[in-house]
Amino acid sequence: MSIAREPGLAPVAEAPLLPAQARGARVAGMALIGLAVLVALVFAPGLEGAATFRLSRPTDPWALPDLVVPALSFAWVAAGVLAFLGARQFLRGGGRWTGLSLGIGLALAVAAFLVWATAGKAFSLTGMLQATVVRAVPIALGGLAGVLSERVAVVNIAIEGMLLAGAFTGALIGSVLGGWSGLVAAVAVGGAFGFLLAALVVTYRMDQIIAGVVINLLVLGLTSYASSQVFQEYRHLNNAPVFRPIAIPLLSDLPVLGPVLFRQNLFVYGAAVMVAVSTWYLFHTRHGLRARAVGEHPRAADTLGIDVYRTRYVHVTMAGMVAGFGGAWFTLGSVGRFDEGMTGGRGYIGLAAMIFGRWHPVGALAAALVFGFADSLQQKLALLGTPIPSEFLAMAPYVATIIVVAGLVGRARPPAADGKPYVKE
Amino acid sequence: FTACQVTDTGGIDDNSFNQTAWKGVQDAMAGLGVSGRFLESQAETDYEANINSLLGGSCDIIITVGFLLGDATKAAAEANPDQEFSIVDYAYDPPIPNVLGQVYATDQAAFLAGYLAAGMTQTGTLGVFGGINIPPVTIFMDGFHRGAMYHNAQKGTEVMVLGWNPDTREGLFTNNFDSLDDGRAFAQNLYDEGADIVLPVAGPVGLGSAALADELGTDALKIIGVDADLTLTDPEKAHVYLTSIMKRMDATVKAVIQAGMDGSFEGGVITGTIGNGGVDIAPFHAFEDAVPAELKAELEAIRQGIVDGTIRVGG
Amino acid sequence: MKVELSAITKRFGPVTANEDVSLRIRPGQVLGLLGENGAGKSTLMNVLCGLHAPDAGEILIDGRPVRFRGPGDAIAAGIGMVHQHFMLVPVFTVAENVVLGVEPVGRLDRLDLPRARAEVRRIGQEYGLAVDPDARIETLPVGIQQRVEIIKVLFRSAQVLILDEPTAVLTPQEVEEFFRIVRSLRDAGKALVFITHKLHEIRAIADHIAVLRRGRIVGEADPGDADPATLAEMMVGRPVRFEVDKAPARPAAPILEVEGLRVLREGGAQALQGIDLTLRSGEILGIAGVQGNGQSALVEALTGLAPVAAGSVRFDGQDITHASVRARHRMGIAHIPEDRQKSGMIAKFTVAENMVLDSYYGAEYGRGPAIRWPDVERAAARMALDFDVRTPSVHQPAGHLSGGNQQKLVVARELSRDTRLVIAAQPTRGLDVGSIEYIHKRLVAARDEGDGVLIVSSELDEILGLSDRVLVMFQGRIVAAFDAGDGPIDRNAVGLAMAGAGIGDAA
Amino acid sequence: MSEARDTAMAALMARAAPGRAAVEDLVVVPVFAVAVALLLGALTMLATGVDLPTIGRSYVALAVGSVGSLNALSETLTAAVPLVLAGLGLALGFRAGLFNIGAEGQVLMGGMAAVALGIAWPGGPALMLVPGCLLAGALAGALYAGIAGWLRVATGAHEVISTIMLNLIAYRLVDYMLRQPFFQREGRADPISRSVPDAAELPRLLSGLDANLRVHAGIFVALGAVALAQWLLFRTRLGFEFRASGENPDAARYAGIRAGVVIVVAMALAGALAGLAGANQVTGVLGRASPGFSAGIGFDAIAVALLGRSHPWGVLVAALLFGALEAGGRQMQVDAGVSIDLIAIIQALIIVFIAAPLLVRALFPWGFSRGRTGGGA
Ligand SMILES: Nc1ncnc2c1ncn2[C@@H]1O[C@H](COP(=O)(O)OP(=O)(O)OP(=O)(O)O)[C@@H](O)[C@H]1O
Ligand SMILES: Nc1ncnc2c1ncn2[C@@H]1O[C@H](COP(=O)(O)OP(=O)(O)OP(=O)(O)O)[C@@H](O)[C@H]1O
Ligand SMILES: [Mg+2]
Ligand SMILES: [Mg+2]
Repeated sequence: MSIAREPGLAPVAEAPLLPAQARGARVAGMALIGLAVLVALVFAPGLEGAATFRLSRPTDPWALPDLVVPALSFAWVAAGVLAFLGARQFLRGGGRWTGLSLGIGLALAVAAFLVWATAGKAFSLTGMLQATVVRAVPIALGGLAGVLSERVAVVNIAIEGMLLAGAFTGALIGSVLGGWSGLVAAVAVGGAFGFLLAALVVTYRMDQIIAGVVINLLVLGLTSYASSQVFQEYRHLNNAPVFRPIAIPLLSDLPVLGPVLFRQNLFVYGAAVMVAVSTWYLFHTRHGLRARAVGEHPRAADTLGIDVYRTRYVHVTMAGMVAGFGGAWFTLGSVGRFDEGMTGGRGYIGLAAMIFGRWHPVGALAAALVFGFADSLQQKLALLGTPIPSEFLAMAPYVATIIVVAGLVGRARPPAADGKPYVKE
Repeated sequence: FTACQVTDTGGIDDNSFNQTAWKGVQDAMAGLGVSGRFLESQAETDYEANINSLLGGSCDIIITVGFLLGDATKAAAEANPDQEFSIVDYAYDPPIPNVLGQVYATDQAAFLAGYLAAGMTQTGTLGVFGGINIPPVTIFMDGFHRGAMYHNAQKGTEVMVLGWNPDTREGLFTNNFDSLDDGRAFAQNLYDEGADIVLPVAGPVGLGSAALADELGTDALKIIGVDADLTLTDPEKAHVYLTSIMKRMDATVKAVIQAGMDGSFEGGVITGTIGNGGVDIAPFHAFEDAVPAELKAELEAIRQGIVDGTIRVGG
Repeated sequence: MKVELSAITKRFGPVTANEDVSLRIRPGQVLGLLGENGAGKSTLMNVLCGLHAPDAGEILIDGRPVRFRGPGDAIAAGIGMVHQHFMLVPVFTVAENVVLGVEPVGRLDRLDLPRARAEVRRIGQEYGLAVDPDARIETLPVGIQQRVEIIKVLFRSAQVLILDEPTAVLTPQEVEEFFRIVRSLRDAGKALVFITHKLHEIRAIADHIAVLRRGRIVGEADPGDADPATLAEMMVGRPVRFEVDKAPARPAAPILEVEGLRVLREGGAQALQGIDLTLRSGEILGIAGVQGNGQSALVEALTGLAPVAAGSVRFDGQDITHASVRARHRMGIAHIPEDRQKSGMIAKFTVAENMVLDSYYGAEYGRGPAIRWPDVERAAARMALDFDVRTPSVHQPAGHLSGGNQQKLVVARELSRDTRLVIAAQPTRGLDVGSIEYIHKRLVAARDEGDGVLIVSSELDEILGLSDRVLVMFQGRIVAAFDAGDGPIDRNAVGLAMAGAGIGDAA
Repeated sequence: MSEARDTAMAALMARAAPGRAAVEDLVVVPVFAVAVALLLGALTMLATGVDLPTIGRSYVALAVGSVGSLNALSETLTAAVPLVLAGLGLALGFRAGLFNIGAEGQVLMGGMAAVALGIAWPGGPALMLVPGCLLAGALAGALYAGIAGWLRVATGAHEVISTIMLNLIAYRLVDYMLRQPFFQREGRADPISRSVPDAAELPRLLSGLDANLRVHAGIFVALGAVALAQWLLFRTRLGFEFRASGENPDAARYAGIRAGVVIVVAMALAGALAGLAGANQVTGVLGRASPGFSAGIGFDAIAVALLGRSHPWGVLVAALLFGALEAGGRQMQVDAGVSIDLIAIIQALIIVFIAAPLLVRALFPWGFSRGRTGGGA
């Protein structure tokens, strides 16, 4: 007897698409064609002149000339490419190209929109990118805090509260003892709230989402109470120094990249380092492996002698410290003083960045940058005087987040044990 | 005599009108010997309840702050005709006999500030942004813009004002009154586009802009404050404020309390103008020497013009 | 290394899982631990490997008492366990799983994966356990996953290996292969504990046998002088019948006709590559095959849970290829799902709610939008009595029932409806002989009432004992067919087909 | 035989009385929780330099302001009504396994729709306008929440993200709408809507006694919604489907319950209730819309739903507690000058202790029967 295989096992490429897949591909195709039509019919008509994007300040060592884009031609080219991508998607189905096509398509549409809005005018592209990075910092750090705790399967709704606690502590201690002390204290207090979250959910088995919501309420109450009871009377307790930008020699002189990446303050570099370190930690080290095991299959980790509870405590506390650092950005890295509720929901957006970034530090950073971009974009558009009401421009980052999450990410997979309490036998 | 204040949701320490009005009460406490207290509103649903809890004789005058309390104040005033009320930033038409509205011709002061800024800019570009696109905010932006344009017309300059287009009535708005970080980011945005003087019209948000100016240095960026003289209410950053567009709510509030004590209280409207000192620009403080004498003289002339009506700041 | 359990007692609240249990485990020997479900086998071994602390008694290693504060201590002492439910992280690679907890590291805590891979290969060669160290666990068949579990234990230089029901998921050929591994480990001087409730296996491999019932040791024996009937009686406490009692089938008209059925996995690969089969009313059709060869996809396609990419499914002549799950329920298709905990019931719902999980919408439970709970509860009580589901009350959360009773609950729910076709996936997995006997009887009864019955099981004995016809699935297609009408089916031939051989013989 | 069977049936169907443990969870834990939260609140005040007499005065004020007078009760109820409604919506979602953070946005949309109908139909009769405005609010909330439900079903976008974003979008939309001539009150320059016609307002129940008593007919809407939600969740097929999908989506799918339908319907219902809360605020309390009219109800409602353990009657009790704290907190500010932010701290602490019975047991072992410290899995 021999092991016979039927000749011509159907190769993967010819496999008929599942209806859902085919539909997804078609929807993506239609969306792209829709964008093409939008660009062609709404942006292109009556477009005149060129859009000027300033890349350098006159004071920069290597000044680049302005980037001048002929608006009408650009719009037509963009529409053409979009139509091509859409048609391809529609006819051939997508498979793994769907995401890429959609990504390119969205980027093109945004570029076309930007050129349309800027036609005949000018703005500083470098400034916009710099703002993108700056505004991404607290979101990226919030997202990273989310990654660290959800990788050990503790859902962290409390990021917002941890950011706020960090901001408050940074302002208070920073005012009294100076910036560095403020920073250390902010990290410590963030860590303390992380520890509290861990204690509530690990030791006292409180529902993870309730625990997070409650910590947010608690921190909001405590900081608002303290600031109205204390800061109002003692102003000098709410006047912290701000960490100034540090120009990295040579690199900071690069055109565009220099100001965007290498002329930033401690928090930007800190966020970059933390993302890099935690990526290394989670995916290349022994303790990272153990942490991920705890998030995926805590019982397995337990049977191998890994202390699930301790691992959760440690990582959620670390997450709190990262969020505390991110919170300090609001005060020590930006405006030097605390104001009630000043994090303004950035922690929740960080949570979104974490999911959008697929529970990966780099993903969370990328998502935060998308958000920061949409944010700085709307500010530029408001300056350029587009006919769009300012309220709608202000929605841009949120709408962008929804579109990206719906269109590009879809059903991302969280760590298998995420949100589930682990009960030792 | 007891004066009671109800804040809007901004809270008593908003570095803006609630705080300025409270300063008026405090001045009255110090100067007139009255006692005063305040109630903070957490949410709009609190307004009515807060006013109600002050009724019943414990307060001789109730001062409500902000146009958002307009409805609640009216309802309470009509239900309690013997209680004296005064509301900041709001006027009733027709007037209510027991409510005195306090409103301000802010654009007059903003006009001066616009002219000053146009005279001071090195880059030929000014920036302005607001909290939300609503008239109490945009009136500053309008006045500022017209003041700068007046400078252009008078002196042949080509100063640009970024962030507000008085024709389309669209511009740069943070859409909130509490994110200090937005204040910084929006000022940075304007600075990137060349502005070296920025007017943030968004309450405490402007403190974030001041932090940026502090960091960049006042050669690169100066800030114009709103509502109060920010060199006094934000002493830590006093050096970044070129001037402030003041709504002297403290003065009008104190005057209203005085009237209540004298028995001269009467319902209606008082309007703060340049003429009666209800609005003005603040002294230049740190920039006293930097502002050329010639410019100071021109500002004085414009002030006169506004008072006697030869210069119209309105649209 | 000699390990001794001395007078171990372990309680979970009111349940006493182990009482006064003493056992000796010797190097170079396989100790067979036998017992029905819930006898306390896993608990006892969990105590030994440090997962549970005993309430009384102690563990002695080479005569000295030890206390384990956690599994880490037991591992350090050389005790390793392959758990009944695999303890592998599905998204990790083989190498990562093997080293987890005792990772080789370089500088800065860096995980030394090359060394981990080399270790996996080395152990693989030494004991004949070849596995690709870079394969992700979730892509591996269970048989290979089990090897990974064993490598994991060996990597920790365990001297004592505990194997908790290791053969439940293997084909007969794989079991043979597995026994070879066990023997080579024994010959290498390891001490092994082999847990099972399958009598022939324990007699084939064990050097010594201990039987647990209700948490106590009820007897010990040598494989040579213990006959199956005695062992079974020791286990259950009463005489047991091994054969399924059934009359010859009287097949009628086809109830289920499947043609050219194709189903895709996520990512586009084909889980089913064109299945044709016909099932008649009044017969039991068994689908044999090693897990992961498309049986689950077949069941999902037949029950409407997975979309069909090509081909057709006809039920009683009617095309149901794209009918919804609910529509199929209404037509009289019953489905006993493979994993009762995950998809068969809702642990927090009461027994009553679970009993109507897929029939709550029926007119018998109320009109309009409302459900009449008293009617539901009465029906649930009736089903519980009819199917011997042991529960104190229908208001009890189903999660509190024992495993066997949970499965009986699912069977009761599915078979109590007006059924015409019963699809049963792994209907007796993990159950003891008593429960198995009962569920088999029920399935045969369904057949005798004229239902078509499709049974999918990786338990070959179950397939052979129950089925009137047997189809063997391999890599998404049917590779062999056997008919019990022609005389007893050759166990060996089925086993070979399951391994992919003998496709030429397919009928 | 049949008789034996009947007894067996009866035994199976009999209900056990709630055990001591259940009573402890329902009564002892909350009492401890409130007491400890108040104690910690006092410590917070001490830490910020408030003296003891003031602390005493503030707690007296808290009690008096929440239940101490007719006016206090009226304020408590007024504050509780929208929390009940929005909290019920969230509870329904939680039961169906959806973590909807979007109540705030749904409240806003519901309120705006109610105002819009009122403005559009100024002459309408009260019999039509009152239910009409409430219905419009519910519908708008349902549609707005439906977006998140639909996105989840069609694209897999996680509802936590989409509802957070929809909240932020709703704020801007309200800002924008209030600037449009249709909404904006004539003669007003600030973002405030026209008043809804009197006929559209929920009647105030006790205004005959005292014009300042704000409690309005919305409490009947809220009570009706509690009863309806209770019935829906535990007595109907739809509720069964919600709960099944929430507890075990896999088993629900195997049982033929369509997850997509459940998600969209549950989201829409949740949105309808939140929208009703918004409509209730504009027609019962404010009489108009303005940018901040939602007043964070949507976020407080999350806490209320969680505190009420996603159980309709629990939500009612939790909302009353929150309403009482809010009304009492106001009095605290008036009488003792203590910042109302303290109330937020006390609220959070109460939730901590109620949601973590193990913590309360650990702190006060003598309050409970022995031997149950293990808790459930
Ligand atoms: N963590 C636990 N909590 C409560 N009871 C438990 C726990 N683990 C096991 N038990 C109970 O202990 C008893 C013994 O269970 P155990 O798992 O050891 O049985 P087993 O012999 O391995 O059965 P099976 O053949 O089903 O694997 C059972 O009654 C079981 O319900
Ligand atoms: N988590 C739990 N909470 C309460 N009771 C439980 C729990 N788990 C198991 N039990 C009870 O413990 C008893 C033993 O359960 P177990 O699963 O061991 O039964 P079993 O002997 O294995 O039965 P079967 O052979 O049917 O699997 C049952 O009566 C069950 O109701
Ligand atoms: Mg069992
Ligand atoms: Mg077991």
